[in-house]
Amino acid sequence: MSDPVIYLDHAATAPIDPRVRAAMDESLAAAPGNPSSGHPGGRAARERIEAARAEVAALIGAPAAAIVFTSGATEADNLAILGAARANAARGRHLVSLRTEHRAVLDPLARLAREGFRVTLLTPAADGLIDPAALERALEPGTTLVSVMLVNNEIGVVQDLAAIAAACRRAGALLHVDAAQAAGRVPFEVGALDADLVSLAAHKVHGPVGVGALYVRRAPRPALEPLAYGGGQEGGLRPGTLAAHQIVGMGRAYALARAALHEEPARLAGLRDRLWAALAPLPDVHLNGHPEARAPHILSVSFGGVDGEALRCELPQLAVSSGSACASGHGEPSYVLRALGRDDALAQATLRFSVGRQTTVADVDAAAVGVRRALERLRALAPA
Amino acid sequence: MSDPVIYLDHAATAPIDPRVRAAMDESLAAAPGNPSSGHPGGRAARERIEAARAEVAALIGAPAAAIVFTSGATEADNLAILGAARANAARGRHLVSLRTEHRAVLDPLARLAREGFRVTLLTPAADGLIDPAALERALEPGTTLVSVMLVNNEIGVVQDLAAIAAACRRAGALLHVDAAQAAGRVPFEVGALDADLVSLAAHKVHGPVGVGALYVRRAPRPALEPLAYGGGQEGGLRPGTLAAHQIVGMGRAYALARAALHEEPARLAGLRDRLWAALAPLPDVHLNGHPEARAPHILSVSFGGVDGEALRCELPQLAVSSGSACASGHGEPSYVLRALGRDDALAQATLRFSVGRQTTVADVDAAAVGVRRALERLRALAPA
Amino acid sequence: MTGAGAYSAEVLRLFATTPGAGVPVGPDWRRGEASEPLSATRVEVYLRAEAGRVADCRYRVRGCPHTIAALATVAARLPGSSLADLALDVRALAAELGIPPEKLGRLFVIQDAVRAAALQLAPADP
Amino acid sequence: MTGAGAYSAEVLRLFATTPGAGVPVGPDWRRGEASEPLSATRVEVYLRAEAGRVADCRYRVRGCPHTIAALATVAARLPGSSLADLALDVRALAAELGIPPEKLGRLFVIQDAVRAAALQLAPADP
Ligand SMILES: Cc1ncc(COP(=O)(O)O)c(C=O)c1O
Ligand SMILES: Cc1ncc(COP(=O)(O)O)c(C=O)c1O
Repeated sequence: MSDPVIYLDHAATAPIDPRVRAAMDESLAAAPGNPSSGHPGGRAARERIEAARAEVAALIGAPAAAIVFTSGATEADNLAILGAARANAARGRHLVSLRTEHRAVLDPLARLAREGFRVTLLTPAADGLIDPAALERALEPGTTLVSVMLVNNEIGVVQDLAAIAAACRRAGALLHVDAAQAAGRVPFEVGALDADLVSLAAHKVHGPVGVGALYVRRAPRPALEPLAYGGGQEGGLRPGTLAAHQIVGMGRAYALARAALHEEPARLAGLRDRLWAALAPLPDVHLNGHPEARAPHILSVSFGGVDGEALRCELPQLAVSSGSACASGHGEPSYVLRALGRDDALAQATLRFSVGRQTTVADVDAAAVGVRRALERLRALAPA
Repeated sequence: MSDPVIYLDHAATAPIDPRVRAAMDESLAAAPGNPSSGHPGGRAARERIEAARAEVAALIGAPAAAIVFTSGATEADNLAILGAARANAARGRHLVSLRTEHRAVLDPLARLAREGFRVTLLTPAADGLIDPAALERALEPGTTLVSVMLVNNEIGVVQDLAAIAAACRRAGALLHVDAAQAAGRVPFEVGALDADLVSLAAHKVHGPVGVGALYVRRAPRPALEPLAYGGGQEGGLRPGTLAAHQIVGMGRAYALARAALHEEPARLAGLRDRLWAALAPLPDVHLNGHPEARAPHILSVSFGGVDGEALRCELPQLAVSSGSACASGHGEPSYVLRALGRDDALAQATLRFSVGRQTTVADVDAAAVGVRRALERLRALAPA
Repeated sequence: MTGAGAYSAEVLRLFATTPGAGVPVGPDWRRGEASEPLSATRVEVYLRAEAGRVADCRYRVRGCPHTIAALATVAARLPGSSLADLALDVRALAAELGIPPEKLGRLFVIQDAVRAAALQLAPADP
Repeated sequence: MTGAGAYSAEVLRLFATTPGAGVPVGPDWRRGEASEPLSATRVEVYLRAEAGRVADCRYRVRGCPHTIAALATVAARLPGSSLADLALDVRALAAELGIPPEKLGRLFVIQDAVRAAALQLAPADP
């Protein structure tokens, strides 16, 4: 741990960009004012917020008025799912999603199941992709909401949302897309996506933790029940004094991501492919997820014949996530990998490498060397 | 507006303390890591969060484990009110609060009324104080939750929560206290307060906007239903990646407030009293709220014979709040002042002056001079 | 909670200078007033006429900056108007000064006060 | 998602150095093994005995750092123990190395492998 850490955990949180940090600090240092106040400080805060709203909207091709700021993607997911399901309960009480969604989607769905909704969770193919035809077959007249993420946070696969959206339209169901891992990594426009609700996070793309947004389509506008009440901010959908510095940070992060959208994803994909090229020749190494339909920044690999925890412990200089659990012991192998059919031992010995703006070729090369050495030692230690 | 602004709107938001800002920036600049991650950056973020939790807890005499971080007092109020009412619905469906509470309390109560709860809103006396005996008479066997704020955000009165808590105990009702305006201004300990749930905000005491906390008593622990689901953070009560820099900011702000708790409130009260001493002799000027039972930082004054909007427009160098509305026109006189019996015209011509750490004697003196001149001009312009 | 920023520069100028404000002295002036209790707006208009036309206008007012600016504008423009035809174009005035629709009622208070004063000058139709 | 920080310095040292690891050569060694499918833990223990006591111990292991450290500790301490009385105090070991209760099962895997090897050396009670 005295070695410098190689940070390959951008899908967990991407280090804040110094320019974002500077913009936030500037906002914090500005003349004080609650954005709801009429005096100059308040108005200035409001203006900064509206400028940031426009920048967030621009990255996904949305009108600024369609952006509702939240405290993160978790809240955006909950607002979308709890909000749309409850507000449309008179129309139907059936919801459809995937077993491989993020907890911030699955847990509100589980909550709705306890409220009497019927929830169908589909299992994607072993490559992580859901067949849109299979999804369409799951839709019923009473299906009010479908939630499918654009980029899976563990394995990086990109779903065919155009086909899924078309199926939702035909069935008259709302479509929610968790794009927390997609924004700034995979170019998309809400118009083409044809989604009603899209969740966004700032910190996955070098913005601050603690701020996100929900895109809410304007026309037709999906009915949504707020999670909380009071104050009337964000069109009544999300009350509470708006955190100007946080929103400014998200705006700046999204503006930077947009400016780099034509080179950075390709660069990240290059790093990811280079890393995989170095790991693939090693014995008993398995790529998780579809080999092509994937976001540029995530590479999930399972390693046969070793314990996952030991593997990570052998790599203290490498900040990565694992498909599994932890020294505290109550970890279970990743539910995502299990849903895709990985056996427990392999699921448990999985590393998710995720690259970002500061990642260099030297970083991924060093990571590959480290992993190779760790595998060699641990495999030598293991019974034949 | 070319004059420097005299900021007397700390009850809306208190300018961030430079030391808080520095601590936040330091946290943002630290090695990256999702606090849920096991690598060193993640662990460091978790440690910073736990240190801040201890500091927040210390200000109110709570154990650190009783603090649940939220995105602000609005969310804390909603989690407390929606959460406790829904989780205890089997025990009863009657809730009690005051007409003079913040919207972040009244609006979730209104929501619960739509869900079939019965909500009793009591009207305090004209001085803003609720008679604990009157409150006790409103409690019924089915009353599960009482919500009374410690310091009123518009007029600054401090309720007799010891007596209110005792009444709640006798009736077996949970007590929620919105202490967003109280923390750091009025010394209190949750033990003595004997409340089950206490809402806190960072930005009212020179911390960042967008972070707050709910104190949840440990024993007995009130049942609470979360507002959102996923991720399991904060004991399952509040999911989402924890925003370390925001929480660090709140921790630092609370530590600073605690360090100054024995002098700063008295200094603020001195400023408030000096301002009132300068305004009180002017004709047709009315103090809102009880003259003694009040927080040190808030002074609410109604001015007869002038239009409130014109008064504020005449005072562009003064950043204050008003008991009323705005140039956009759909403002209504403050519901708090109306509940206390102020007529519309007076309620509409009300200024809330609120002082803070940077406020000086020169500030309040200049404010008093400005108000006097403005009153003179506008009253001279008005029909006899 | 809205301060000066919600007003146009022209409204702010008129609010700050209130040209024509005051109570005139002299026998020829006639007074009209009107009010709107909800917003506690009160408008007092003084008119002087010459040859069936408004010769001069003064006023006092308790009201919001928009109301004050609108009244100052009306007072400056009335001279020369025929007493027989004193209709204010309230909507045009609101548009000119950026007065939000919710406040149109306050402009009708101005109109009422002007009419009340004019009535004193030209008591009845011929 | 937990890395090295959750382990004590002693666990990390044993994990990094694995004293006593390896497959011994020689006719006197006996092998025992045990495994636990859920965590895919596998432990292979080699024992050599002299005069009814453990003379030496070697091992191979696939397991988490706690398991590896515990096994290295056991291997270092076994020599001298009577084959007739090879009970490991699993709980004491867990406490010593800071191994969480959820992982106690893995220590029993070690115990089982040691016993299996010991059985080969002292086939039956007299
Ligand atoms: C796909 C996805 N959705 C939602 C979230 C939740 O984001 P946050 O915890 O910042 O609210 C994450 C990140 O953890 C994610 O990867
Ligand atoms: C008494 C009280 N409660 C709750 C709040 C809500 O705080 P926030 O908007 O920061 O969530 C405020 C401040 O606006 C307040 O003064």
